[in-house]
Amino acid sequence: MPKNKQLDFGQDAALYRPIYETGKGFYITVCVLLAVYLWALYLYITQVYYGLGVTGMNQPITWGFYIVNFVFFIGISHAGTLISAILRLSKAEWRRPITRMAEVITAIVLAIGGLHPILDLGRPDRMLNLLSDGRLQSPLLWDVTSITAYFTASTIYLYLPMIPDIAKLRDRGTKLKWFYNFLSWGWQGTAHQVKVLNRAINILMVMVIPIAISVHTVISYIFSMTLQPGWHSTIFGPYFVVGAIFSGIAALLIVMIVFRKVYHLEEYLKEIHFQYLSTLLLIMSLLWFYFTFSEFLTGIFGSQTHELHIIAYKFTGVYAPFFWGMVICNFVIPVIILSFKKFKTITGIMIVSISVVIGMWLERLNIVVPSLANPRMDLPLGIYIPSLVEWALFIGGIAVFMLGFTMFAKFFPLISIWEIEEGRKESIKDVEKRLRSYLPGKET
Amino acid sequence: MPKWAMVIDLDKCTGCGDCMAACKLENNIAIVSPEEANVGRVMFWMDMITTYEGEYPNIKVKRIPKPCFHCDNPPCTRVCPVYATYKNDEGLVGQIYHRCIGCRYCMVACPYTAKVFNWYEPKWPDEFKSCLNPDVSLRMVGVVEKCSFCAHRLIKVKENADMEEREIYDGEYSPACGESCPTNAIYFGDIDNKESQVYKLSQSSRSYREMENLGTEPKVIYLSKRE
Amino acid sequence: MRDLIKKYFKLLIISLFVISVLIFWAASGANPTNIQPIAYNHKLHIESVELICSDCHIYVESMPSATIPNISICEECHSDDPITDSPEELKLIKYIVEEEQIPWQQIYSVPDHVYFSHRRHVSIGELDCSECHGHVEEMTEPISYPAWLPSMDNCIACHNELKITKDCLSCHM
Amino acid sequence: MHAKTTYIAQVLSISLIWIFVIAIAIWIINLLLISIELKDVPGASIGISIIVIPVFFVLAGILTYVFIGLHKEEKKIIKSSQE
Amino acid sequence: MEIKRRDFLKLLGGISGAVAFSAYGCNQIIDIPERLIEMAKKGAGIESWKNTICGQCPGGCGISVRLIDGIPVYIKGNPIYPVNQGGMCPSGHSALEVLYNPDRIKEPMKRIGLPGSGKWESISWDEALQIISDYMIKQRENNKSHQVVFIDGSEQNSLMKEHISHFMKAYGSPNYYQYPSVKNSSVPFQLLQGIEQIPSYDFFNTKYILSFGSNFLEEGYSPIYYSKMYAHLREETEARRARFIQIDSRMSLTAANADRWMPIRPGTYGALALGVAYVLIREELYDKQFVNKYTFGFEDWTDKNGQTHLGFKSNVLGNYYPEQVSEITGVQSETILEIARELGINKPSLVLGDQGSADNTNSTFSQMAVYSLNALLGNFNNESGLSFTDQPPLAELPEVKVDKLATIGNKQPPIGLSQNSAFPFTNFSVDSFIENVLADDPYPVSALFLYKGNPLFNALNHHDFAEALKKIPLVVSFDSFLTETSEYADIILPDHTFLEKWDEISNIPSVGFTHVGIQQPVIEPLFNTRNSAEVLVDLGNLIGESVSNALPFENYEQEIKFRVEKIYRSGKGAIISEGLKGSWLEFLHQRGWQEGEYNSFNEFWELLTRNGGWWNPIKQKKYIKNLFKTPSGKFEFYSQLLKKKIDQIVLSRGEDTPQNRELLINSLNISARGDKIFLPHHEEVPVDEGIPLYLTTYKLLTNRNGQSSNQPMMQEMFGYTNRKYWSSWGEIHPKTAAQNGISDGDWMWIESSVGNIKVQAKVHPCVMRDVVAVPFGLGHTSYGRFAKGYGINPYSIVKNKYDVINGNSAPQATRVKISRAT
Repeated sequence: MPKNKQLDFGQDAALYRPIYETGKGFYITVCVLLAVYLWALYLYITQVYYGLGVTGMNQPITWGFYIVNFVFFIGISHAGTLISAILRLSKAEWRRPITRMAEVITAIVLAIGGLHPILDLGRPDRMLNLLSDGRLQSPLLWDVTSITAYFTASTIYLYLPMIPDIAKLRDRGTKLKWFYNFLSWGWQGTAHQVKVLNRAINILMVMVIPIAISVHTVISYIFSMTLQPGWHSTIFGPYFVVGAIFSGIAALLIVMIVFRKVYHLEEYLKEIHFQYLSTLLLIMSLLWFYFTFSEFLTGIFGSQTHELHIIAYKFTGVYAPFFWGMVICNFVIPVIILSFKKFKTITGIMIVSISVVIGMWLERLNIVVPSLANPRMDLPLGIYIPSLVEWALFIGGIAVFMLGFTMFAKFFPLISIWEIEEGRKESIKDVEKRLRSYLPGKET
Repeated sequence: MPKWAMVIDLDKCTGCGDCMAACKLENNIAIVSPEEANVGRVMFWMDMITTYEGEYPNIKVKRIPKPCFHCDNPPCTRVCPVYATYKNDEGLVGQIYHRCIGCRYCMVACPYTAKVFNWYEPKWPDEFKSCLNPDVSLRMVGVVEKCSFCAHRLIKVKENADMEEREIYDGEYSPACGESCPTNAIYFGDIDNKESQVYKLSQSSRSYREMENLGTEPKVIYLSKRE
Repeated sequence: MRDLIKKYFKLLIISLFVISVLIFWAASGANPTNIQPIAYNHKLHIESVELICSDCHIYVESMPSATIPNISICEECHSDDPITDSPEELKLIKYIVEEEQIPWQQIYSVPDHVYFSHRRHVSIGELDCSECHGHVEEMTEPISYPAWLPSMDNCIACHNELKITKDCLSCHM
Repeated sequence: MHAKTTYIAQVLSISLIWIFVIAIAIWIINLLLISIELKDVPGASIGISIIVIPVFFVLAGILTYVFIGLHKEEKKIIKSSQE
Repeated sequence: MEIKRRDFLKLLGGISGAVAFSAYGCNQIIDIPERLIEMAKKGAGIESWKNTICGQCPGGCGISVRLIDGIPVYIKGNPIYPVNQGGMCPSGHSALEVLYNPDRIKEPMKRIGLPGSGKWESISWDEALQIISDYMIKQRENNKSHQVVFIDGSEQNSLMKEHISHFMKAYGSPNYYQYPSVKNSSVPFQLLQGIEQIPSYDFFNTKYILSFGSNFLEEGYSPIYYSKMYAHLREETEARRARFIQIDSRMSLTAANADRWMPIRPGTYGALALGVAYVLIREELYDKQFVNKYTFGFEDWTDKNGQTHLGFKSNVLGNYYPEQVSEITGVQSETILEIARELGINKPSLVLGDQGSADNTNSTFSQMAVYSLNALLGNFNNESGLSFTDQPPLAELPEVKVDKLATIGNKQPPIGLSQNSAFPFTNFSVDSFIENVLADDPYPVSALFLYKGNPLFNALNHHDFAEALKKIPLVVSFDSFLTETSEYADIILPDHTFLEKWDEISNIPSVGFTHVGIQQPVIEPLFNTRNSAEVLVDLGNLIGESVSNALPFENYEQEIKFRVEKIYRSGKGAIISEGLKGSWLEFLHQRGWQEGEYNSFNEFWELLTRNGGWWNPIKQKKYIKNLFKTPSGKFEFYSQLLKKKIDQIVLSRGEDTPQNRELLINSLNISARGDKIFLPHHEEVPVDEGIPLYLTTYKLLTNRNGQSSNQPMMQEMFGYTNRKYWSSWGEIHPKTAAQNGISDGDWMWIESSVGNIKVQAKVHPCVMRDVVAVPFGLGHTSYGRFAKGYGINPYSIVKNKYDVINGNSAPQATRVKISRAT
């Protein structure tokens, strides 16, 4: 692309610019991420070739990083669709610049997370057995179906609100016209089209929320349907959902802060967005703590030997650093930083978000490994030291996410342009009208 | 339908480990490399658990042979996504290696840690290949395996009985571990048959099952005076 | 660049097609070639000599494996002197003289992890050999491909039909 | 001509969604049949299929609805512009 | 050119796919292992079983080998063989790994490098035998036939023993030894009862068993036999359940199965036994009738010369009151009182002593002390469990006609005999043997034959032994594997494994009935190996008629037939009528042991080889008064045999003066003086002062004597109780560990005055406080790929100490200190 030629982007130039102008930074990022991805791919191929022996798993710790990351990534995916659907549904006007990013995170992370059980398979070549001889009795198949449904729904939910923006790109006509033409489905912006689209989005909004909640509930069922101490608990469904939304918001905040900086979106992502979202984060943090507290309280009061073993293992045993690290990351840091206005800056929020993401990953680790490391029989404690392959695939997963996000930002606007425009044109009137309807007295 | 069950008399059992060896040899269980074995990837279908009770010097040590318990209400079969582990009509919990996709969910679900996994392709020196048991298939990398109560022996016993047009008599079908136990501490038979030794022993006041509170209803019954 | 792709695209399509045809040709039993060392004539032995299956496949009623006859079974009738003027018999005589086993190719086989018992099917189940092996008594050529594929689907189909156990552990070990 | 190619491609992609959804439905029904045959807790399977299959159909339906809705309007516009 | 489908497929899919494809007709390109194809080619998969005797340890269990189309695939216990009755130990179970072991010696080999360098060259049998026989002929002609030494490490009571001794006798050498040897171990029993036989213990009637370190479930002569015995203690019926107390310094397998485990300081078993005797005598719980009638030296007595001698009673009452014993042993005096009373009240009872109490410098006296408790309790009558088995009615091999050259050789003193009169009751101790070889005293050793076993690995002083081996001009090893010892051989003549050869194994020590087992080949020899027995015959033929005439049999099988024909003619045994009780008898009835009906020797032989052996559960009636072969004809608390021997030695050295006597006693390292020497007493174990911990070693059932180290299965199972695989460990008490800053799983140094080893610590609640226990069996520096370099051999830091009387090694007599390795 010729550099000297300045394109006219009009009013929302900051939103168009990243699509049409490609800097050195982009190529470097893509190359680095691609390299990481290829490295991870290579190590995965060695795993397929030699067997799962290349990982650090053993008996009794038969599930390790892959399942941890599976739960973690799926959790992050709740950022999106769920938040954007709730915000849309509640007609929160400040949602407009946020929803797109949230939805993108969902779609990409879900794809990555959904592949993790395959990484975990000892015989990936026999994957098709799932299709031909699956058993719907197994929670693993519930996962397969619910994740597929969620993935389908969230992709549609990402795509449909993007149609007007794609049409805008198509109409500019400078880049990949056929591509945008294909995707824009003949959008002309007529009243009928808007009506059709809005209606579809409204239905999807309502559908996506239960699907999303079901996904993480079902993932928690993988654990709670077994008899393992520390897993066999009814609280796990909501606990996982809360954790998922919690980590999802944190991930969304990180992405927002990063791309605000990189793409200079300060105009669009204002302090107020971060304030609102971080308040939500604080609430989720407290909620998370409440759930964790209940979980362990019932465990301790139940006084079942094996349950207590595992709690002791987490509180004071080998996993104490991870456990207390999790509490600090998920509860102490968010509460301290977000409770004080002084700390509640963009930097502060960034720190909190990162700590929450790490904390939630630790939480998954704390759920999966200690229960397995303490077998019920009088066997020695299991020791789990993840191998290079497992780390590589974890880092590779993150790299793929970043790559996916970067590539998305290259082709589509990260902030919904038409929704911003719509906001400018109609919302003020709308909101005023709506407000009046809430207020006591007769509407005028 | 018979319901096969095992009774292990812990008072008689010395913990000599012969059941472990018999099992490994009968079922072609792979020997993993020393490094692997010491990080917890060793494969014993019949494992030995050591427990200590009491304070020095009045310590009681008990070694408990632990095969797969072939639960009547198995937690492992419920979670298998592909029907690779299942409970059959005779109460045997089978593991079909060629169906297994290696998700290890059943290992996670088993409260008794009875299953093992082929982390690498099992290998034998060529010379040892000739002493593999031809009745039992070799497992491949990435599948879960476990004690089968030597179900391959059952096939043969049934066939013999059918050839002679009779029922299987008590004690005719016994897994390798029970057959060669030096103290005859392992009994095997049909627990639904009130005449069988296993049934009689299971009614003993000494009998107990591991973790009965879980509701898994194991079909391996231990006899112990100490419990 | 574009031309090159266009040019080679056609080539690629054609070669893919050719390869798949070759694979089909190789994999299908449509063109059976004789893979047995001696062109054994089942029909002749069954009709003229009045042998029955278990005369040569001696363990068919008593063992899991029916076994392919080894040279000592042939020797019971054949000796150094040819009985017929068939050139195939001369081949057999050569094996007899050199005291070598005939390298028969096994046609029917089940994989390692499957237990199949002739005794169970023939003696207990009282199945006729032809159920699986086809009409051997009409075969003049040696068998080079199975009349009935011993695949799991085929096994299950028959077990379903006859209401025999479908318990995995009764075959898989 | 160009528009037509695009249109065909779009129709194809929509039908792919339907193929996908129908395939999932068939798969789930297949699993259901297996579980009934093996008496392997068919209840769970029935429960799941009752929920999942409609969800997928609704999703595909929404997509198709939008597609048709948008294209009808586009044709109208093209027609009106031609007139 | 016609492209065949299979050729094409080979190109397409690689060899394996193609093989499967072509061999299986159509669409089965799934993973068919080559094994199956091989099997299909092999044949019908016809199963057969062959009975033989296990050769993995001296236990002599009967085994059934499962053969598929003639190929052994599995070993199980022979259910009708009376010793093990179908039971097996892990090592025997996996013995096919010995047969098929990739590291077997496949043909005769000649060393071309320095001793121990591991450089070998294959030679033919003829060549090898020629070299050896030439050398032997030369030696014989030069009247040096006695310089040829034969060490048999098989530990087995087999025909091979007779065979070799016949060969050696005919050749003209007195130097045939078994090492380790039952003969040495039976010295304490010989001193007390006059017969050189290990008693067998029958648990059927007993109500109370007190075991002084006897690890009979793991280290006994026949662990599986005793496992069966043990099972009878724990039968369902309440009356059967005898109480069983194990005294041991660590929780051995036997201790783990005892009703009570009593930790004791190593090397003080004798003191404890005498402490128990004290209580029995003081509280008059002993069998007075028996003691009065059938024992000698209980009370003080006067000899012919009118000299008064100390009796057992006064010795015990004077020196072993419980508080004192408690101080020596670390066992509380209340506990001593308790067990002594239990022992005295619950009759019939049994007192066992072996391993723990036998592996020390004072073992003879300890064993005497332990065994004398049996006499105090009167356990020698017929109802109790102590008995001595009869010899089986096997034919003796024909008398050797010794020629002139051989007579000269045979007259020479044995080289295994100590030159300084140590170990007076044996003619062989590995210690004195090494010493003599190194000193060329009384004559140099010019050739050493080693049959099986691995004495170098088992001996405490490896280095000296290796030096001795290097010094001997011709070392010939008859073995199936390249052991540490055979690394020093000049020529290795590969033997069959026990699954490929004939042998006859009779009367396993301590098994309670007469029996003969037939070891027979279950498969044709896999390699170019030969049965050592027949190799000896071949050697004899090459050496000359006088030697070859000593073994006038067509082959070894004929020799066995010759032996057992006498059994046939004796008409005894094989049919059970009495001597067995309850379920055992029923068990054997069920399995048709008594079906042995035969009309001719051929039928007898056929049945014998089919069933695996012969036995005679009926003992000859013995009367107690005829039982003891001591000078007094009684059980001797005061061992006149020992006294006589010592008098003899003193006289042979010169005049019988107190000084000379003192010198001798001193040189024997006996600290007791006067009459106490000849009475069971506690000898202090000489230890290094200032070193805090005792090192004890023990053997596991999975790998007795380190022999099973080349079986990968046994390597994996080596530490199954501690979940340590293919490696050694050191068991220490949690408090000892804490004192030394060691936690479970840490590496630690164990250091003695000889050297140090590094092992992983296993903090174990059931070890004596000041004991480090390291298993013996690993730490091979040779012996094949599965053995070499795994674990550690604790004997490498054990001091070179021997029992003063019987010459057995004392691996428990070393003190060590431990420290954390970083």
